[in-house]
Amino acid sequence: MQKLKNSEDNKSNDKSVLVIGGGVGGIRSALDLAESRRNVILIDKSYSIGGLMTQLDRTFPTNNCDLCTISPHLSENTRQIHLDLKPMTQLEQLTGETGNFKATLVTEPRYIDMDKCTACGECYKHFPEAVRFTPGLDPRAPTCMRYPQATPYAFSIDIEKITDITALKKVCKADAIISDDTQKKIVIDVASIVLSVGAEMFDPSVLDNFGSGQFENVVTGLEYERIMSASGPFQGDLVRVSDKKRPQKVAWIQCVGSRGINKADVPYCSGVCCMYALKEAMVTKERFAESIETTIFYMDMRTFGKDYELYLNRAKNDYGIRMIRSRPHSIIENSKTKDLSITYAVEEAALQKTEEFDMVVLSTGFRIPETTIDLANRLGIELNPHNFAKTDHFNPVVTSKPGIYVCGVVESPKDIPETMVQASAAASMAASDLPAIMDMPEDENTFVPERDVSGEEPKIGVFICDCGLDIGGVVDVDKLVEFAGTRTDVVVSQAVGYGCSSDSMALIEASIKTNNLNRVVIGGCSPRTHETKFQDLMRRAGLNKYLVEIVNLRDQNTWAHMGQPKEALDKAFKLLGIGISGVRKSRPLMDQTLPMNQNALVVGGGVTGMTAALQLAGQGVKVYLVERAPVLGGLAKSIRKTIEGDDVGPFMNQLIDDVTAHENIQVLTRSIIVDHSGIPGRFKTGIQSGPRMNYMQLDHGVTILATGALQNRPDAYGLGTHNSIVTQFDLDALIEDDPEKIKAMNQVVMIQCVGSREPENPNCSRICCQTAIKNALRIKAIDPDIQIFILYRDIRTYGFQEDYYREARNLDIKFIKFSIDNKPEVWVENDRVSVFVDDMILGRKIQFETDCLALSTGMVADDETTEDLSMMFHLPRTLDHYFLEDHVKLRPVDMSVRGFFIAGTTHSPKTIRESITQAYAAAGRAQTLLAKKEINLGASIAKVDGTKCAACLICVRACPFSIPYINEDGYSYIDPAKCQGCGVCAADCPAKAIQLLAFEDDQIMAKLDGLFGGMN
Amino acid sequence: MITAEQKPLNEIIAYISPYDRILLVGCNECVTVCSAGGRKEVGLLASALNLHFLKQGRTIDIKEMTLERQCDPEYVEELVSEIDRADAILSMACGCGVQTIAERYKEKPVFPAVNTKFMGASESQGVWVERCKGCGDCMLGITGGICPVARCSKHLLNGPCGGTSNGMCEISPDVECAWCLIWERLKALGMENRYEEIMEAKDWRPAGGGGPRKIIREDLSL
Amino acid sequence: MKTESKLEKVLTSGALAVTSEVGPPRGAIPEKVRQKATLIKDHVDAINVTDNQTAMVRMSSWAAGVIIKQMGLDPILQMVVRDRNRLAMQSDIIGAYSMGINTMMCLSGDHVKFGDHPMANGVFDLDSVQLVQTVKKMRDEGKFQGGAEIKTPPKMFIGAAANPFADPFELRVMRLAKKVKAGADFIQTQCIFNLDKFEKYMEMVCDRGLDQQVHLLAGITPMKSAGMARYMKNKVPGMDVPDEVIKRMAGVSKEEQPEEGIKIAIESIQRLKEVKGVHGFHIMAIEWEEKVPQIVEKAGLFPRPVL
Amino acid sequence: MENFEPEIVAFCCHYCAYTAADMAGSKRISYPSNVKIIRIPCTGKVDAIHIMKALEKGADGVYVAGCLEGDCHFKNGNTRARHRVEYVQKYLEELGWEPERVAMMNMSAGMGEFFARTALEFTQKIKQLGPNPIKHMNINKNQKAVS
Amino acid sequence: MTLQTKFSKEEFVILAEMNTPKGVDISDLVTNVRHLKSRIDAVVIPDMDNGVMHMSALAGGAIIRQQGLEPMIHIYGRDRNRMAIQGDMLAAHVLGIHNLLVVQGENIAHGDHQDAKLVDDLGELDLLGMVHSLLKGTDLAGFELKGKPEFFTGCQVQPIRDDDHLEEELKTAKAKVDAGAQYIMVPPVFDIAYYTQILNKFKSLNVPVIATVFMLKNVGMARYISINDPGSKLSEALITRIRKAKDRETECIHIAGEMIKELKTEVAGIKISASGWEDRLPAILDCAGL
Repeated sequence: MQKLKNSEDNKSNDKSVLVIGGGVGGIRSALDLAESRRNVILIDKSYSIGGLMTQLDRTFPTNNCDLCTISPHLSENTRQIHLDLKPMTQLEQLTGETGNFKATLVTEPRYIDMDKCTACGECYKHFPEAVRFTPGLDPRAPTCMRYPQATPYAFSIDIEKITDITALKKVCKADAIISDDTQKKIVIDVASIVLSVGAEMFDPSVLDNFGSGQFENVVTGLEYERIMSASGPFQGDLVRVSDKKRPQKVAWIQCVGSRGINKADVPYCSGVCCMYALKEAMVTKERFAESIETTIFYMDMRTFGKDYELYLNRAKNDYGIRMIRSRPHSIIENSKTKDLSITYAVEEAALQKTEEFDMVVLSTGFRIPETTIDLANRLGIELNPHNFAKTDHFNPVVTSKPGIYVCGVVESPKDIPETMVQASAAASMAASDLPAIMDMPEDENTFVPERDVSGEEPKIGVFICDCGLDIGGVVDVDKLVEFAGTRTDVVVSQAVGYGCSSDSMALIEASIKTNNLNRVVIGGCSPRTHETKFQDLMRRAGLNKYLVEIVNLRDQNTWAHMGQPKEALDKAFKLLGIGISGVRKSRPLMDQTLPMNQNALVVGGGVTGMTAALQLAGQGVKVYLVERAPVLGGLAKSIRKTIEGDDVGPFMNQLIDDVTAHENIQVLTRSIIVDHSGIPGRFKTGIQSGPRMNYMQLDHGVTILATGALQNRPDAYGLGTHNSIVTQFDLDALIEDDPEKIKAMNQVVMIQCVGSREPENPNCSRICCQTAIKNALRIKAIDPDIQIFILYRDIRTYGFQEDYYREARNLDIKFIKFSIDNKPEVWVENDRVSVFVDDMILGRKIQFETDCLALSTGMVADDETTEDLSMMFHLPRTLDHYFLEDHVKLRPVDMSVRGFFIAGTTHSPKTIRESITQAYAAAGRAQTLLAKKEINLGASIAKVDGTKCAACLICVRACPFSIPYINEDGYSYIDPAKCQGCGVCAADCPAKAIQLLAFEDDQIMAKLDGLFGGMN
Repeated sequence: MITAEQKPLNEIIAYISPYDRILLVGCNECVTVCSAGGRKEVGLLASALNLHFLKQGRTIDIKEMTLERQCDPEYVEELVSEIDRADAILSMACGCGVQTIAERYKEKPVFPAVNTKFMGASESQGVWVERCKGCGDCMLGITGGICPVARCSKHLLNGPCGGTSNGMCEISPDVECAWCLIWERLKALGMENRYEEIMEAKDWRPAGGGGPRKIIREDLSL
Repeated sequence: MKTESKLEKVLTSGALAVTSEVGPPRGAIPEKVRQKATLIKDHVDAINVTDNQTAMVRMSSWAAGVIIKQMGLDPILQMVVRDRNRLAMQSDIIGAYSMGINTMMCLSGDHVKFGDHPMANGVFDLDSVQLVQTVKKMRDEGKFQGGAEIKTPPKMFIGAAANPFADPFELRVMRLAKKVKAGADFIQTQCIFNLDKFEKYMEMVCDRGLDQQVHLLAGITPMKSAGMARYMKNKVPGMDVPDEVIKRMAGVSKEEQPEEGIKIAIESIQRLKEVKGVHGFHIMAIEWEEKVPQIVEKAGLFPRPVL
Repeated sequence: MENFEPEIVAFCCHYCAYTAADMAGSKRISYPSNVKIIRIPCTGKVDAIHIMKALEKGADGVYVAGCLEGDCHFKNGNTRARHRVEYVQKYLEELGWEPERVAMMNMSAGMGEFFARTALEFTQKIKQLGPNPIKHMNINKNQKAVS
Repeated sequence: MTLQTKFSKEEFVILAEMNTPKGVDISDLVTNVRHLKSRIDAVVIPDMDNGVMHMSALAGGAIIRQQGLEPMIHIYGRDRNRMAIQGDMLAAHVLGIHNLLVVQGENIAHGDHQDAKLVDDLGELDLLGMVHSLLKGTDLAGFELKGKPEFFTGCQVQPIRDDDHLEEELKTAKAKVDAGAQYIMVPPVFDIAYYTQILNKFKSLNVPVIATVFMLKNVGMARYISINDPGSKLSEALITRIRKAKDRETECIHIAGEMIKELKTEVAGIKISASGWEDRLPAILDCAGL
């Protein structure tokens, strides 16, 4: 069983980074640090890590649990050397200062030896009340058993509840019970700290109007997730708590406990509830019944993230989810039926309406618990008025105390992608308190030597995951096991639960050893995500990692055919047949490696690109910063102030100075990228620069894309026809440069969503609401008598921006809602600008004669540039021409081509602060690659059999990379270090003298045989 | 190299239909290089024949083999172990290979699976062009390295006919006029005057006009 | 005088010679030959008899030539190297000469691809230059190409073709020189439409003194329509029809186009008469033989000298 | 033939089509289970022989799915694959088989819906064409092997 | 045949610009030259182009000569004084480099040695005068040379900003011709009609005019030029054409090829500047039908 190192044998005196909190953010930070070969200690007060996300059922946009996709990117080797996980551990005291902290950690007794426990469940069976590991029963428990939530995969004993310790010891076959386990206290040296403790979800039972905790069928969003989850209380069946019947009418009430002024309310917006409500409503219809009526009561629909608006449109148009803009006051339960009635105001008709629902979900937001406030005190960091960590205005992961960084919800309410970005950013910042990455020594290999299996008859072991219900819920895993067992050469066939969980992995490893297996088939999810993990397993078991075949039973079978279990089962048989037959022909192979180029190319010299460049340069990385404009600065140069009131100019000037002066950064302005080649870790990019377009080629190992976006200037509302009609960008400058002109105004009108959330540009520009409010507040500061009207569709002041929204309303700035079907009209007559809008509440058209019409136009992607670059770099883009990251939730900074990272507004619209965060994150992610001294090219390369080769030159001509040549012996030679492994030559070779390793013809034929029963 | 091209499948099928066990023999020389009869094409043809006969409800046994060179008896000898198990031999080699096999295994019918085309060179990937007619009396030395016998549609030896336009032959705008090429080359070499010498009527005996040709190297013969 | 050829006589006299041609029929119809020959008999000095023109099978040229000879006219035997090897060609030459044919043209011939037997094997045992050489050797040395002696050698007046317009242009004069060197007594050129280019060609011919060594008959073809002009330009290999000519043809109504074509032919002859080195005209009125007299007359080449 | 469920082999490149298939799964987009994917690094690796052998072994239809034209991870593997598929189609035509039994498709990694749609369309097409003409032979052969 | 004779015979001359390496690895340069050997008439070697330090043009020229092609090297006064330049010129002659192009040294503010000291001892006209003097057998100080060098020397026109600037450049060019420039190299323009107009003006100076064909590589580069060099008349249509193309690189090669085709009848020669993409020059020439 793979074990994480205990601190006792953590011999290194090297400074570590302490990550507090093992939720997704903490895990991401820890993994980033470990992957860039920094020592990291991850502590969590719970007995296993995973945090809040593990309680969610499915997440946007693919509506599946993706947490498991985090793990495979870290090889076991790295994990063992650099990552030290301490569950049930808390920070007691912190002394010292950045670079030289001394942290006192206290680990509570587990009463279980984690090295021995196999999580067999015997203890739980006999002493259920005493075991803190309770999968699948408590609806509130984090019970998703997928890695790494169930890390470490071991039980924990609540000693106070145990009466007969000897009896307990007896039932434990593994002899893992430590009855005299005690609290342990250690003091460690850490250079820096990442605080990632998240927050709690608000408990609405303190409110008396919604009946939470009182009415059985009123649940919180998180409880609803648990109900729908396969590992939840009803095994993934959506039923009412009261009568276990499928609800037919479900309502969501948004902003419960948030954006309020009442006693138990918090004023800020939690930022995530709109999306999760939409997701829950959609999943309800998708998984349970199309006919279930779903209604969301909301104040503003805040789908401000990347492609979130499309999600909203999908919910409305494709799923028919009803949205009602209203804040219901209370819920009344019918005591007999347990149905729930909601009374709400109908906006258009200005009347009250009552409607009955089977279930009501309260969308609650985040709260900082007392324990976090305590922890902050112990750490010595300041909190903001809402008790979230107070952070730097231009760098949200930096706290008031040097050396302590934050990420995730403890910084401010946010969703998973933003948490992931901050986690990588915090890791990157924390690493800068350690010695530079370029000076780090090589890691040693901890794998056991490989067993030579040549000459052995195939002995195949088949292991099949049920992946919770994802596989086992659709097909009968036992039947698969039975089927596989009948195939030739299969000596072991068994089901392994979650195959990627550490106990299953240990079980497989043990089986390989005891049964002397030499080939392994894993039936589970996609090899794209899990092949590395199982290859590591093979290496630990002493087998070559190419002797394993992953059969994609989940992504390409049970997920796709969940409605047709019979067909899925038949297909599963066939797929296993393919895999077993294929693995029989597999051979041990050696990976090829090349030295890594440790330079970085940063494309775009705006605030994002400069920040990323500086961060990498600080780590000793040579950075080429390429900018097409004559000067650095980008879009941020045209912004004067942030909503927090900070001056952007001086900040930018400082940044530009730092970048220009840095010895590791070569700034290339007036430069255009013209060509690109190479492989991750060894890229070659051609640029032309200067007035005469001088050509040069840059060698680099990683690329950060920070090309930004453009100010949107759509042809709308008379923009460009009258000098009183301006964009918010223009207004921002005007306020700063000519306050007298502002003073002369009487009335200012702003229109939101101009050129955004429209069919031609369907997404939300994210920044416009806060920009409008920022400018409005500044105008009010110049002259409080100026009347300001903001015409909007939804106000999306997420997080603490809500404070400014409230302030604006307090200052009598008027907000008037309009709908997309009934947009305001703008007239210019006699040099006067008039705006007409239908006031929904008043139910009539109103007119403003305005001195300044400010259009919130937001930004649009730089289509021409992203298109050019996407073609050269072979990177995907979104429909609205932003770059598309590898995984919208879990890998928001990585691109689909390894070695490419993305940050700033070329990813999606965002504020300067958010761009900076992502810049740090990109720099951090880039370091995970740059930390390697060599790149692994894999073993899939073309190999020539000289005796068969006719030296026909067909491969020489066919190779897209011009690698093969005819050697002195008169046959084709393919340099393994250069071969990219496409296999074109192998397919074209008329003498069949070339084979692509790992995809040899006999293997492909064997797979076909396996499919068609030629060999069983 | 000798170039070849696979025969239409119908023709091949007609040849081998009467037999149940076929020995399908490729050659690792010229026909491999021109992708007509190497290991890969042998595999493809075998597969195609299987598809055909299986569709008809027949299973035939096709044994695939590829020899280093089918035009050398020693290599052809390698078939000896398989020959008894075959009713007929299908050869993917050039005519020389087919005949070498036919000569060695007189008791078995041998059929060609390719049409032997010409002596050619590869112009680019997948394109082969005729370059030599094997006339036995090479005149490339005086035609700037471009052969009018092989490359002029009329084998003209004294210059282009009147049908040349834009440097292309009258038979097709895709065929270069050999004489235009020769002329350009001679000019480039400063050998324009070569052109004016009349090339006398060619002696076609070395080209095969005198019956099947043979080369005998006394010093090498045993 | 090398031969008894009437054409040789006309040319030696210094008069501008006029020849035209008759394509033998695709069938055993001797009347057809006679008919065609009759149309032009008074207006030309000799009549080319084509040899499986455009690679289509026709009555053999020497047979048709004999028919014409029997009419008391002077045929020019065309012989292409495409269809016969050196044996057949030499035997046909002796045969033709024995039937009174004393003038011949040595040609390459259109490729079989264009004809009605594209599957035929083009022989090309000799090329046209070598055929000229062979005929000359037969006549002057009394030897067959292989070296054997000929009893009573055929005294042929030897002609060859030249296309001043095919590529490469610079090679055209050299090729002519080669044919002259091989023994050509007269040359008939491809149809001339691009007079400027032809004049340039003739300048080069004269520069090399070839006009002193060979009689060159300029090829003239009257066009029936603009469509034909375009066809010749685009489809017939080695043909140079300038756009102005097409424009001029297309500039008149369809009915007037044949007349315009004849006008152009006449004007061409009139212009080329003045060109140094042009010793006559070869009028190729393809399937339009009836217009030859009109052209000859209007071009001032009538009456033909009587020798 | 109404209940004919064709067996279809799809050679999918790792970078695009295979990922698209995963994407279809993760979005729970259903497509016919008849399609069985064999993963290859690039469609340029797919040899005409692989396609022929798949048919020979009993596939009712075979398709090769690679990246969008111009987007091949290995420059032009997908265009080469297209030529090979066309070559096999010609071969099949000569044999009197329906060339539509084999096909080339192009998609990007994100086109999960498209993957599902093409899988469905191809399956429907093969259903129209009916079983692989030699399939009954295989069954016979197997039966023979058993007896 | 030398470049000069080709011009005098009015043959269309094709020049390709190739930079020397920044370093001593000349393999790319040599490979590119070999591929082009039979297809171009001379290779133009810029010297520290864009103010970026490279191997000197003199050495580059010598390498080209070794490869059997004719070199043409840039000379300018930014980095060397009259002693150094004259010395280099004599060396050039001896190394077989007989074609010179007098250029204005690029502003080093855009280069990679921005703190270098500017020499600027001789301007363009002075350089032409210097060459003239060397040809006559005397150096700039009036001393007699032992053996006279032979050069075919031309001058360069700066990128044209607008019509006024055109007139100014025309005047300058005339002065250069008067000072001994034997040909004129005109900067790239992407609008053929407009280019023809410019070329005609320069043709009136009665020396061979060489047009420059600058290879675009993608939309970004085209956009950059259209914004920063309005005088190049790079049209929106051209940018759209590249954007719409299925294969942008091939399209760019076609564009360059077409430019050459159209310029062929207008000028005595062209210089192709592929800046780093010299390996694509054969394809460009194919497209130009050369």
